[in-house]
Amino acid sequence: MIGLEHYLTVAAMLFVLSIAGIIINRRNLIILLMCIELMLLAVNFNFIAFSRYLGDETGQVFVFFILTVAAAEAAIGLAILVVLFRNRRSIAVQELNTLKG
Amino acid sequence: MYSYYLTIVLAPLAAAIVAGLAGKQIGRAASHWVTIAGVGISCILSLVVLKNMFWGGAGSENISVYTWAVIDGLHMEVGFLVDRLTALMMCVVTFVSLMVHIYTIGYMREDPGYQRFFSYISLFTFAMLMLVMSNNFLQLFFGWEAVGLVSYLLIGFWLKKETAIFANLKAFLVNRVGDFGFILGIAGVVMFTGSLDYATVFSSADSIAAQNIEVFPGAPWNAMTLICILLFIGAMGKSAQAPLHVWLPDSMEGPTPISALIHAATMVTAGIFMVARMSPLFELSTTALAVVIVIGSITAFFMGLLGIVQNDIKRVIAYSTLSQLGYMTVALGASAYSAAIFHLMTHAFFKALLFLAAGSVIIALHHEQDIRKMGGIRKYMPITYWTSLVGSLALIGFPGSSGFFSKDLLIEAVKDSHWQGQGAVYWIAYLSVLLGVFVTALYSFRMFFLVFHGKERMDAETKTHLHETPAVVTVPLILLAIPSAIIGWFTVGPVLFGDYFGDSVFVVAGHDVIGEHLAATWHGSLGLLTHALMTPVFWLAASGVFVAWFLYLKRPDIPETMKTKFSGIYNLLDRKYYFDDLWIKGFAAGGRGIGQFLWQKGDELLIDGLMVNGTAKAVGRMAGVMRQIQTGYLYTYAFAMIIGLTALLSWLIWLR
Amino acid sequence: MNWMDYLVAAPEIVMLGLICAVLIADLFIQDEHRVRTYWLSMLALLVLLLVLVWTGQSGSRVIFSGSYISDPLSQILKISAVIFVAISFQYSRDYLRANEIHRGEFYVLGLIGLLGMMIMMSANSLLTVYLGLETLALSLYALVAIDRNNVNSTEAAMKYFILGAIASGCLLYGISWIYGVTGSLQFTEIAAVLSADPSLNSLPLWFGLAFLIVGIGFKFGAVPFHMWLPDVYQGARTPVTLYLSTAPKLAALAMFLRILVDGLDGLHDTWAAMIMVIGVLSLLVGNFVAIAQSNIKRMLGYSTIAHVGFILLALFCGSEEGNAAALFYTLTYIVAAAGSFGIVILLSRRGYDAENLADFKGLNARSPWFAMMMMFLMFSLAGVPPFIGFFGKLAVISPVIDAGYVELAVLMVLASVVGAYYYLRVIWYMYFEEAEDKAVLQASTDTRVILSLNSLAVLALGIVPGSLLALCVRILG
Amino acid sequence: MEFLQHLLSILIWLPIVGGALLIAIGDDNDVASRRAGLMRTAALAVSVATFLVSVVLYVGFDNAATGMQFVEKNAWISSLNVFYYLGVDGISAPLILLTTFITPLVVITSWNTIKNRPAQYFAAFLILEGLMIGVFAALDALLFYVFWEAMLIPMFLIIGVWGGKRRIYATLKFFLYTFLGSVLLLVAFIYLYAQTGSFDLFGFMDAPLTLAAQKWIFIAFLLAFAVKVPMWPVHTWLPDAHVEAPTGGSVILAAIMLKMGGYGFVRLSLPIVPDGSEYFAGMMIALSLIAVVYISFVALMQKDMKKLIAYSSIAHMGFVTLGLFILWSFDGTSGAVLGITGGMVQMVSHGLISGAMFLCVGVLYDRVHSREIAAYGGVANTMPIFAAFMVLFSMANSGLPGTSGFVGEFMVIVASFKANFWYAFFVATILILGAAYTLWMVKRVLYGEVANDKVAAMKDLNSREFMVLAILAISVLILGLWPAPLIDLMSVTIEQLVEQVGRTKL
Repeated sequence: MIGLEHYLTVAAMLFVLSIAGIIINRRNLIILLMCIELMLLAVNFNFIAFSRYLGDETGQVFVFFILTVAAAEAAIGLAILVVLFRNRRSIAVQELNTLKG
Repeated sequence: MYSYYLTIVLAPLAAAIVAGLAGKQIGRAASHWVTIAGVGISCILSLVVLKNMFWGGAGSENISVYTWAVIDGLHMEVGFLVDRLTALMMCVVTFVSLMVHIYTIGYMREDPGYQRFFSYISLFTFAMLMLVMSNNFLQLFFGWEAVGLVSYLLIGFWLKKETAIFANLKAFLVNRVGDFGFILGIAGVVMFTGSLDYATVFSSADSIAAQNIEVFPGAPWNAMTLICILLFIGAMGKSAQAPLHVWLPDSMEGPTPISALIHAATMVTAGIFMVARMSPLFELSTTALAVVIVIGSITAFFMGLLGIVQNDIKRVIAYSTLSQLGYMTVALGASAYSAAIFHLMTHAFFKALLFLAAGSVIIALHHEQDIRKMGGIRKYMPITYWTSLVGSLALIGFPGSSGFFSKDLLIEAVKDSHWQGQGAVYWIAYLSVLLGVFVTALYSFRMFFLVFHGKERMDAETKTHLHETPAVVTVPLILLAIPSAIIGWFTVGPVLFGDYFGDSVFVVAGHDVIGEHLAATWHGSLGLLTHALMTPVFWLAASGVFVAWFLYLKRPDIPETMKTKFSGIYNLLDRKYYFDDLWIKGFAAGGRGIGQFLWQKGDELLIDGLMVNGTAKAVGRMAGVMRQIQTGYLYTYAFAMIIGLTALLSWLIWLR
Repeated sequence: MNWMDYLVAAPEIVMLGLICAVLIADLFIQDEHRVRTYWLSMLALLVLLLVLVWTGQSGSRVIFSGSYISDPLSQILKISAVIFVAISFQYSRDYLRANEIHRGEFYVLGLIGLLGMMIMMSANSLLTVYLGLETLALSLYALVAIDRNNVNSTEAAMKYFILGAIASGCLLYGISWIYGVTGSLQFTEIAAVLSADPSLNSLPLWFGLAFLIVGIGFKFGAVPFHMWLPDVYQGARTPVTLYLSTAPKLAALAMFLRILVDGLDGLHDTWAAMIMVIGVLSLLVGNFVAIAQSNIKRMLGYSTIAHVGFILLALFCGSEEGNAAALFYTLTYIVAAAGSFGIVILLSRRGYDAENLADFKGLNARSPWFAMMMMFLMFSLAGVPPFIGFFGKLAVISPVIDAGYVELAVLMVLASVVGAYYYLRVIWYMYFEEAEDKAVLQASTDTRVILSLNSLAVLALGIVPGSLLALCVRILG
Repeated sequence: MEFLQHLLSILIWLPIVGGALLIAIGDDNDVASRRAGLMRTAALAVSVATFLVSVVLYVGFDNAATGMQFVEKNAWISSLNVFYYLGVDGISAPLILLTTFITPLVVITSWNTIKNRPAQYFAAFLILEGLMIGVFAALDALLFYVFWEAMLIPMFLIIGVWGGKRRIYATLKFFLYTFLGSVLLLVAFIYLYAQTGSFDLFGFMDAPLTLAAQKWIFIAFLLAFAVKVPMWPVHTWLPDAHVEAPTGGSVILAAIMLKMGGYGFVRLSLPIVPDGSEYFAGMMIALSLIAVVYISFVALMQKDMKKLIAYSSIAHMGFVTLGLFILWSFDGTSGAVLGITGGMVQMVSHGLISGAMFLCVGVLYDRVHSREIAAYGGVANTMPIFAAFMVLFSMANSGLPGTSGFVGEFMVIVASFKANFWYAFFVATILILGAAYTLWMVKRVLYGEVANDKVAAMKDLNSREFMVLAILAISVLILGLWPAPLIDLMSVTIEQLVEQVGRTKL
């Protein structure tokens, strides 16, 4: 029987995975964006699991909001990515360090 | 009399201010007249005061002028205590000062600082009067320091002269060493009596003597002993007692009138006066008196010896002054205060006379001071010759001269002062004063012969216009010669045996050698005179003169050979027992060394370098390190966030 | 749910309408008349201000089934936010015009950001907080990148975006846990549940709490979630930095007060410890690293971190005067921050950003007045009396000592001594050094006036700090 | 009388407003210009007006009255229970008078020697004056602290803008050093506020405190005040600040700012934490004696006149702290009163003397533009009048009776002898060392042959310099010959203080 804790575990794994992706990946910003999406998915997983468990819909409503915001976020993220690429001709993370110290 | 006293004190001050501030405007003549007038007035009034005391039988007066400050219970006032002791001092001071004023007109004629000089010496007179007329310790200290200040200014009067400005700094600092003790003594007095006023303090003297103070834990000292010794340290500074004597010879760099007034007649005797004034305190501490007597004898004998090897005419006299001050101190130590003061008075006259005479010679030789370049001046400068003969005879105590009476009785007093016991102290004192007589005679007449007799060693050019000095110089000489010659004869009786001082000096019964021993054998001046030939004093003096004559007129080669033979001793004397080296190379240089060390190593290196700027540097370096964390890489940033998160989580899970 | 409720939310609703109006109007304005957009948005802000004052009431009203609250706190926060947004628009106008980035978007995004802040300030449920937060964040990302052709700006924007996304991800994750444990998103309910059942006050909830704190800390820019801040402050064009460093701090404060104080007050002793550590770290890192900076925007960025440390240390006490102090401190801080960035903008000219400390050399010779203004601001930031910054410090330290943390208070003041150094360095450059370029500053009259008023406020408020402090105490007392 | 009720406020705000006006008048680096002239005159007028007001204060001050006079108390920050609370007693009145007396002299000295931004310069001094008076008059801890800190700002600028070569190092050091000292004062105040619920100083004085608390508070106070005094070993900012500051700055610094420390001890440390002070009294005495002896030796070796005088200031301030902290070494009170009175007198007199000494150096500096002793020699030949003044002040500095320098030192020495022979012994060494370093400098600077052409070319004092030095000389002499008025001014307050400190708070 698959209970709440299993869902939470999966969500946590997804979350950690996304974070790991962000930290480890040094080549491509796109991957970062994907990782962020993954993170949000993990959160959604949590919410739905809880909402189901609690028998309360607010959680699922929340998920819809998250999805919309995520879309907007992705849009902005890609926009910034584009201008960045226009300016630097590269989207490599390890080259993104003119501002430091 | 109150108005008298005020006038006596303020007249010179006013004169000094006028001459000092308006000197340029009113001109040279005006400024010497105004100062002479000022001092003249106070001299006359002082004589009046003395007369009233002496013949008018006026008692002592204790007047408060104004309250300086009151801090709960401790009254600090400015006021006068005029008794017979004071009156005598006032006359001596003002008279000598007046003479010096007049003499200065001639001596300083060409000097650009003419007005300044007059204002200084008037100021000095004021300060000295404040000192002697004070009725409390505060004002005493004021006068004490003020005379020091003026002496500082006057020694350095020719401020372009390197030796002079060295000498005046030295004089001031050495005096400060004395004052250091002195002010502590005063503080002690306040501690034990809660007052600065003589009357109050003296009245509670016994209570002080009854108490102890633990300067070193576990070793209680008698409070009176401590206080008296501290006060005496002050006296040692002012009255140039060994080892604080080193400033006096150098102070001869000042103009001669100053040497006469300040460094012979008046200021240097302030210490003697002070101790006599404090007799009610000193009398209660035999230990202190023993210290006094020892220091005095050392000064009296050994400083005299130094006079023999000096070649600067003024320095010879300076050393003789040291030795004479030693005599007075010994007398103080022997509780023969009146004898000390009496010798102080006579010494004031004949020593001033000698200095002025020397000055006269110096002018005549165009500021040549080396006695080896003199000789045979007698026939050129008769007045100076005779007056300085009088002075020298008085100095060696030639029977009948003022010096004879004072010194003879002083030695007698020391001889009979058995209360110290027959111990070392007694013999040190007695022998040193006795042998001192021979030494005195030797160096005085060595100088006298070398200057006035023998072959003329000055160069021809000087000789051509070598002549007697003008009246402004010679008149004071004569006026001083008279008392130097005769004053002893008249005053010795009343002053020493007529109980002149009365209650102004206090002697514990059993200490009073004069009152108890000498008085018994006293048959008047004539009697003393007739006995003169029987005393060793006379013969010692005579032999001294003879030796001087033999060595420096008859066989001048002998001293030279001796110099080489006993070079060791000679150097010891020549280097003044290495006291100067002790002070200059020892303490002065040592102090500078300490200063340098504390500054460079303490302040600059340790405190500032290490602690202050070190901290600043550390902060800066830390900042530099910390900013390295901000690498600029996104993954570092994210990583930091995650580290933070995990830290929080782990704290929650394990530590909470 | 009646129409009166909408009235309570009038500010946000009106704001939304106005934004759309400005946005549309802006479409029809040619670039050379772009300044009209400025005036329009100023007008919009004015209207908004009026609405806020009109709808202001003493009590607190909760509407929209408990997800929106309007109370004095939200009132004061919103009003000040509006004012500071207006000020930053004002300072920015000439600069933007001079640097050919004078686009309508700047104002529109600014206004949207403001809307986001207002929502956060009125949030009464975690959902509302999240929405407000994202509204603000997304517009800020865009604002930072507003100068498309500027390498630094875009890099800053990228960093800001990624890290911001991570932060909001963490926040959401935390929210999900809180929701899971308490079964609710509304602060009042959460609080009620917690007080009803103390057994909930346990690891799962704390787990969520930690994630929430990451989100809040990021918004504040507190160590170790501060890494974005210096880069963004430096990379963004100065007007954006100005905008970034003022009003959003209020929003962050609101977020803290709403979530941790209104909602999770039951967990106070749990989050207090975390906040204290974070606060102390921010204090130290901010002050120390600022010393090593040569770029004034970056330096001010680090100084912000240090000030955030102060704010957090006031909040960690959990006492009413602590919260009041935090509010007071935030206000005093952003007054000074607005002024100093205003001066930085003033120093910049066409095609040249006065970003380096060295650009302040000899300012006293170039413009004694503004040099003095900058001096006031710097001393205020350094917390030297009689400037308002000092009273901020005072207000913060006294609850800390009340709470019995004297050592902490000592640490705070010592850190502020370290901090004083880099503020003094600005004054030193302005007054003790020779100017490299003697060019006189030119600025439009209104900028001069407002900037002067802003800077003088630092002094005036310092001489009579009573009323402002009393206000803060009354609101949170 | 309305005017009298706000006398202190007038004293504080008149110069501050005046300073603001000067800034409003604006600058003109051409000293000859009309505007510069107007500005100078305004500055002088304001400072003199302030002095006159303070004279009213002196006349209206009642020596016999215990407690505060000219009290003003209005709510300032109600929510923190802070008051705008002013008042003077026998301890603050003399220092206020000193402040108002020195400032006009400073204005006159800098009349046209300041070529760069004179308006800001004078404004800084006027504002500084107001703030310093505020420190002496404040009876509310927070108000006190505000003035105390704000005071740093003008001084920071004075040293930094118009100072010498290493001015930036010096002024930053000055600011951070003193700032570091005073922040802990703030913590202590807030702690006391937490205890008493207000910042009222008298509330602090009445508050019962445990010994532990008192110790900590004392240490906090100590850091603040010891840095200002300054006491060894936190004195190293002073020489740098003095050396680099412009003449006027050095004068104010030495004459008044250093007194803040001593004032702080008297006004705060002793009455608020009597037991703490007693606990640390031994250490304080030791530090004071170190200050006197150690620093005097250091002063001896200085090559820079200003540095020498700065060090001598530290040494002389040692008397102040000693006078204050021997308080517990007596069975009776008499010594205590004597000591504190001595300390206070020393503060005032040192204000005049060190100020005068710095002015003398300033006179030399204006002519030769060097502070090195070695750059001079035989100045007395070319500047006799100046030499007379300098010798006078040097004598005063080495504590010659008849000058104000002697009064305080004498009292402290006498009092400390009562306390312990060795205190007196060490502190009295200043007689020797003080004379040594001062007069050695005098010898090297004033006496001897004219050292070089620069010295040969020196002109004697101009009328303005003469006036300033003469005024100071006269006041030094008057205080020395008749200190009674000054002492009567404070005796009642001090007796009260001693009585209050005697009571333990445990």
